[in-house]
Amino acid sequence: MTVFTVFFIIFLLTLMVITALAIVQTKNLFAAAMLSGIFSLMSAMIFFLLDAADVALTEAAVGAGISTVLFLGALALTAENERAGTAGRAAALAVVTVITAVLVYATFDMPRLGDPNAPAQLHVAPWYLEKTPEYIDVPNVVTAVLASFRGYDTLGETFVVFTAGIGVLFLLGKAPVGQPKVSPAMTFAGKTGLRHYQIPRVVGRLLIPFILLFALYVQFHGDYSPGGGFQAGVIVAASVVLYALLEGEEQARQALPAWLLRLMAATGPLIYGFTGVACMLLGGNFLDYSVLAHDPVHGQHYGILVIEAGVGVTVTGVLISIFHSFAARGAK
Amino acid sequence: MSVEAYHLAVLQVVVPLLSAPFVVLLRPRGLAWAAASAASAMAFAIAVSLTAGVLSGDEYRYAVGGWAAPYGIEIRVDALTSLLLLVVTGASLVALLAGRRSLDVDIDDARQPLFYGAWMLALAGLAGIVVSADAFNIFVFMEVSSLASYILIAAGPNRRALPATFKYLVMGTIGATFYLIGVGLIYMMTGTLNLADMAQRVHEVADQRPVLAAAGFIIVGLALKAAVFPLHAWLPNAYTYAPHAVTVFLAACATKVQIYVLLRFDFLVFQGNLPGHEFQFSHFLMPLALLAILLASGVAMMERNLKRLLAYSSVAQIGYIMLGVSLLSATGLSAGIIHIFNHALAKGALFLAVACLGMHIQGLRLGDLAGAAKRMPWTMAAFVIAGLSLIGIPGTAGFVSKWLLISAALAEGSLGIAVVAVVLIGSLMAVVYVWRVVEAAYFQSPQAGSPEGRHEAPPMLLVVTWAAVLGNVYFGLAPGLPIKLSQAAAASLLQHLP
Amino acid sequence: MSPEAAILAAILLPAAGTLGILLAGRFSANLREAVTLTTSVLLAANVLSLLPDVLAGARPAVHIATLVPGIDIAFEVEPLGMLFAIIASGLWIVNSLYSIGYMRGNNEKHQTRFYAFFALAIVAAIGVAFAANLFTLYLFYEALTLSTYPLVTHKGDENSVRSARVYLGLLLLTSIGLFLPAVIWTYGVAGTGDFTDGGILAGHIAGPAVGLLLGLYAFGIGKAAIMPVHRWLPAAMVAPTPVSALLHAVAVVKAGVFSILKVIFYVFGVDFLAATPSADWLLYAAAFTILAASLVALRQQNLKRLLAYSTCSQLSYVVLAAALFKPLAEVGAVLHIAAHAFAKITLFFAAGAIYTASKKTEVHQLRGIGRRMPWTMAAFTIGALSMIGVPPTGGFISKWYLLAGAYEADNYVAMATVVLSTALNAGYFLPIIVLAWFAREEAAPGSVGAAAASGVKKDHGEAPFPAVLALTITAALTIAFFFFHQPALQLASEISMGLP
Amino acid sequence: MEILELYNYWVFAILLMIGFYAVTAKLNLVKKLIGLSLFQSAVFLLYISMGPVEGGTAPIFHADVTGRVFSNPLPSVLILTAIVVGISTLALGLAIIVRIKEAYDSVEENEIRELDRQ
Amino acid sequence: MIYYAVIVAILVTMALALARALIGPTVYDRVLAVNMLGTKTVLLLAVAAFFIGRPDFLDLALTYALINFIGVLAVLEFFRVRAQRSLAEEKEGE
Amino acid sequence: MAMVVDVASWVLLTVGGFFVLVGGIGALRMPDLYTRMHAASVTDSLGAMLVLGGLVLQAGITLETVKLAAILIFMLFTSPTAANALASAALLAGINPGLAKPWRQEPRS
Repeated sequence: MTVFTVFFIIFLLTLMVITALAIVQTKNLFAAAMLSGIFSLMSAMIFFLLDAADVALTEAAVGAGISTVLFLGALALTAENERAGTAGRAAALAVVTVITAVLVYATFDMPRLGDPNAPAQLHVAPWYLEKTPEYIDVPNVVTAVLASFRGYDTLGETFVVFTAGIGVLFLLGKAPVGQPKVSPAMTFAGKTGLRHYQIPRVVGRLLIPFILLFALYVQFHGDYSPGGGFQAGVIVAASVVLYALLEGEEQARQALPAWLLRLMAATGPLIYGFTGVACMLLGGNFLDYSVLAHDPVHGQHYGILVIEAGVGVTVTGVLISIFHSFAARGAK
Repeated sequence: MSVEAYHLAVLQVVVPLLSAPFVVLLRPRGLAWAAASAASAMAFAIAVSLTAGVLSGDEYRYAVGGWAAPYGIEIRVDALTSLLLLVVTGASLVALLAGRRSLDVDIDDARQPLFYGAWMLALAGLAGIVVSADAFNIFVFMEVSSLASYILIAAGPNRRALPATFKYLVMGTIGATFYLIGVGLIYMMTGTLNLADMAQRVHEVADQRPVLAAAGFIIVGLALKAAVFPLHAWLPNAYTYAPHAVTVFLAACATKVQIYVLLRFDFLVFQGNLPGHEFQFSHFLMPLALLAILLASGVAMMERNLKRLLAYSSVAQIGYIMLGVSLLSATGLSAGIIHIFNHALAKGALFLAVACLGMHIQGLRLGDLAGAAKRMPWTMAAFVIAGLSLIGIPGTAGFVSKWLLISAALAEGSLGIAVVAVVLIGSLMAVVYVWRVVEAAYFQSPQAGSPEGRHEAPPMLLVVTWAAVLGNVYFGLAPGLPIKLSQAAAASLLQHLP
Repeated sequence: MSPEAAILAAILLPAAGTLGILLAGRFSANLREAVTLTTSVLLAANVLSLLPDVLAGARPAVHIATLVPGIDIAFEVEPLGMLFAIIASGLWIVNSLYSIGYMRGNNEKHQTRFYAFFALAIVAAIGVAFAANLFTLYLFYEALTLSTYPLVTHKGDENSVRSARVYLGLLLLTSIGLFLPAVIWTYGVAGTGDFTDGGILAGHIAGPAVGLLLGLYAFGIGKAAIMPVHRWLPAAMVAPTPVSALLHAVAVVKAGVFSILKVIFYVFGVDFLAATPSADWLLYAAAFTILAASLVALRQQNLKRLLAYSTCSQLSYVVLAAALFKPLAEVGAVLHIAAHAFAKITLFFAAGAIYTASKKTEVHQLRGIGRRMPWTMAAFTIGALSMIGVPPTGGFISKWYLLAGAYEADNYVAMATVVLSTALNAGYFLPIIVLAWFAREEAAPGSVGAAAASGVKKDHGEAPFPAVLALTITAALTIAFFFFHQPALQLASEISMGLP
Repeated sequence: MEILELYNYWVFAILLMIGFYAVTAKLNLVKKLIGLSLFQSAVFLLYISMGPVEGGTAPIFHADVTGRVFSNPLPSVLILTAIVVGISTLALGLAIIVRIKEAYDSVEENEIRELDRQ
Repeated sequence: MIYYAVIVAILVTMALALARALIGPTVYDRVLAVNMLGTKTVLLLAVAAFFIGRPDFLDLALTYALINFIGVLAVLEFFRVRAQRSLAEEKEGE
Repeated sequence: MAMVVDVASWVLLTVGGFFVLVGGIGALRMPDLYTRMHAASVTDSLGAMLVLGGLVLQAGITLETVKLAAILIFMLFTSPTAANALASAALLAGINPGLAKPWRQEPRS
């Protein structure tokens, strides 16, 4: 956290603010989607510099990969340009100024960036850094806290993803009423896909296996380096999106049929949940992995491994089924 | 005496949570509903046994993952928690049992497993919020329940359900993010996320400004989620266009859980530590509550659509709860808390009656209800009794909370008189908007086209509606349980005040 | 049958009666009528069985449930409650008899619903009579309002719905708006709401607050029809006559006045009120109501509305007597409840009989009706005389004690009011009697067309036999009360003796 | 120099308000959702800027970083969950917008309100 | 110390690319800008990993390289569809 | 010896940085889409090779070098493909390169 890094961050923060203003100003929704991709790219960079590698990886994967694809999927089915302008501008600005005043008023007493004896650094954080090698013995403390110390949060997070999955399936499951307003020609990843783009198909076919391999690496290497179930899931989903783009949505459907995706989306959270229940059956509290094996530390390793797998399966299943719902919506 | 490793506390959340993926995988017709009802019944049984435990004096504390309090996430069940759990699981069970036929109409078979899965997630989310004693964990489960509620509401038959859900999604997310900012600011100043731990460490903080800002953000965020008066814009449309069974479930408990979080946060963490915060809290919330009662009831009186009328009445009733809470006295707080229970009963029964009406009458405008009493006598009788409970006629649950609220207000001296006046005007307005419906149903002659003869709602729906109505009367005459729980809760929340 | 069991029976019997009527109604009208009559007779017997104990000074009580420590549902029979219960249950028998005749005579629809809600209203009335504390009183007071609402809207036409809206709106407005805060204020201040001799508020509350609390009670109990909250009474006249007869002459309005007496005797305490100057306004409000209502009654053409306003003024007699805070006046008040009940129910029966027989409702149509309906008009005359307070009728007794009480309190305003209102009573009753007996039926052709147009039957005989029978019984009771008012007097003196 | 330390929080405030303005003032539903995701990513910035410690490094133990001061892992954990919540809400919101487009053939709030009023 | 120059260079390039993204008359300019920013981020991540002394964080750069490629292709597919649709509408127009 | 490696990597990095910068300026100043793409993508590959080469020198023979190599290979594959796909999409969309126009109509002075 040298002085140069501080300048580095301030420069990037300024770029972010400019991008944010541009996003709100631009009328073309596609441009807004692309700019929000850039926005999350820069925030990933900043998180990386603020010593939050896991978050940077997640933000990069989600920001550039999934949210861009989601926005494009939605824009393909709805209008691309913003027709209406703004309404109630004065009221919104008034509220905005009030809240900003409150926030700035509060910032003056906040601890400085990187101040070692800020309260946040003193109470719970050092305990985690100190006790992780002893109890869980996993190099990546963030994964340890995420999976074991606050495993209950991550269980909730997995179910949030699961809810989003069944939500999109529920909303876009029903065939559109009457004549679909979306003309079939507007398919997002139509039957043809980028078929007649020869070069991207060749490169794509070459790369997809590596991407999947890398995803598995991120999944099971989460204990040692930034990574984990969620990031791996996103990368797998991104590779399937690439496959669908290149080979066309139908082939992607045959590769991973809808029922399999629904099964994955459902079994992921069950894997996570039943690991917790298994801990209860073996005498520990819910999600207390130390009872899973004779030696508590091994138990923690098994526990973390299994629940990360659960998260990975859930995220993969959910994201791909979401993508298929959006893509199929256009094709019908 | 707190029983550490008593698994019931965490099972309360885990059972509905893990039942959701199962329900989603159940293909055959009707099985999804059956599994959901079974899981909901189990959750209700757990809630009842937890309440029994709490009544016999012990308070459950459960460290999830085996890690002690400030480091791991802790689950805590005390009097206030068990009251809320009863309301949440009870409402879900009743709505599910009653709603089978009406939901079959709204949702096609292929998507029913998804719908019931979302229902179980909403139940699990709400239960998760209520039992959790960790600030960030509350946020996670708040999101689980909110996302699931968006799905449930978007399942409404009418196309207007979609914009209503979108508005709810946007405002709900802003509320949750405000709450997240508040928790972030507190974490920045105290270094912990556990509520009890936070309560001890807040007054050690040298500079109070961020903590005050955090209090502001949390109160506004939760007020937005709980549809407290000025921030209630999403509630009327969301409840009106959601399927009937969903309205029964959400109207009874969704906003109440957010009020619960507001109470737990403000009374435990902020009021003890920030000097004079309790006055800020009551001076900020009481006028809003009074306005809520007057304006929302006023709008309800003018409203033509039956469900929107009851939705606005919910906003007014939330005003009563906040009024009771902002009186800052033991009786006031217990009045507010018990009204959470009583309003869930009254409003649940009313919306169940609306569900019965919905089965045979197209459109729920007052004009369509003309002569409904001749065709559906039992349903309208249930509606009248539930309406009386909403008004607060003695012998019904609503009266008990009105009684406690007025006696708490009277103890406040001169200010109390104004509060009592508003409460009574509110009840009289309730008389008007309930009686408008009764007169339409009983005395106006049905339009020409409507079919003759008597055909009641499906038996299961009617039986559950009448069970809810009799529950209203029972807790009106023998409110021992809720009163005991609410007084214990009020005592525990007010430990810090002199 | 122990007194406690008797009290419970008194409450449960009419409730069982309601269910019985509903079931019987499915089979046949006669069975339903039989069930009504038997229930009313059993209830009256049950209530009377309690009389000896109460006269002996015992106060049987039974405790039902405790909502919150300090607030519970409990019953206790004390002399005032006893008297009111006897009147209500006794006259229920006569009224059932009468309504059989009336309903059959006018072949009204939904009779089962009518009798069922009637019995329910009696349950509420008995509940009010035997209430042991303010909360139970309030509980049954509201139940009475709600159970009589369907009776008022019995016809279901637009006119009855609109007036029922006034009826319910005003009663709920006053009960929720004023009575409930008063009750809660009392519980808050005195810590309990139980009715105890000598009152519970003494020492807990002083100065203007007493007047304010008394005001909340006086105007909160809308059923006592003190101006300006009396408007629901004329509006309720749209109901069928048996309803107006029992409810608005006996049960509903009497419950209102009865509650006010209970509040004055057992919550404030008579001597506590006598001592505080801020409570004197009640007397003037009552006096004003008496005079104003009588003046309005003078100009009424519709017979039932005339009787309604007369009830308004008569009720305020009781309130006036109570507001004198003197033992003798208390006795007068209690007796007046009984006397007015018998007289007014007779008058309403007569009005109903006239309507059944001849569909006549306006005073000017009653020319020479005496010859056609001798029994009805005789009873009407007796009732009217009792209202005025002429010696052979019960009315005289209560007015006598009233005047004695006023004299004892040497309150000239009260005495003047009583005398003046007696004159006014005479003013609006005597012309009817003269018109009915001495005027000749108009032979002029003009009126025939008008009369025929309004469905008025020219050559009609007496009303149906059960109605006439009920009429004569109540008329006899009015006269009998003059001679055998001993038990009532003892009950009344028991109440006032109870007060120091 | 000390002012620059607080720059993170001010950018948080500015981004928060840009997002809030977009959500409240813009009529296009997709633009509202973009504003909402901006609003949420501002909060991520608030949490993460609590994390780093002067001279500390990422809390992942590695051979050549033993013995150094480590930054706080907790904000990272919380924000990992918050990102997931953000993307889930976004996905659900977009699905609702697609359904609204099919039901109303418009994604502008004022037009939808107009269509509902008839 | 040796990374200052390259980091500043990449940052300035990113600023320029952002300017192009904002100005970008046609949509394809924006796509180009995004692609540029993507590749520059990969480089910046790699250099920053070495700069803050944690070379084991290169996975981040690798992930980003993959995701960026997919993002750009998704955008291009979106435009191919849009172009096809405008062609189809013109045919219907005649 | 370490000094030489550092100096060499610094040189590589700075030259790489220079080329990246040139690409950036080119993207901004070029008149037409295709020329901008040319500027950006060409310098992109060269800049990446130089910068990553500099980093390889810094990392020496460790796992990082393998990762750097993987990144380099991957970038060499994807960015030209992306540029190609972008160009063909733009052509399909009807943006034709401004061949006809001379570079700049300078008034003959």
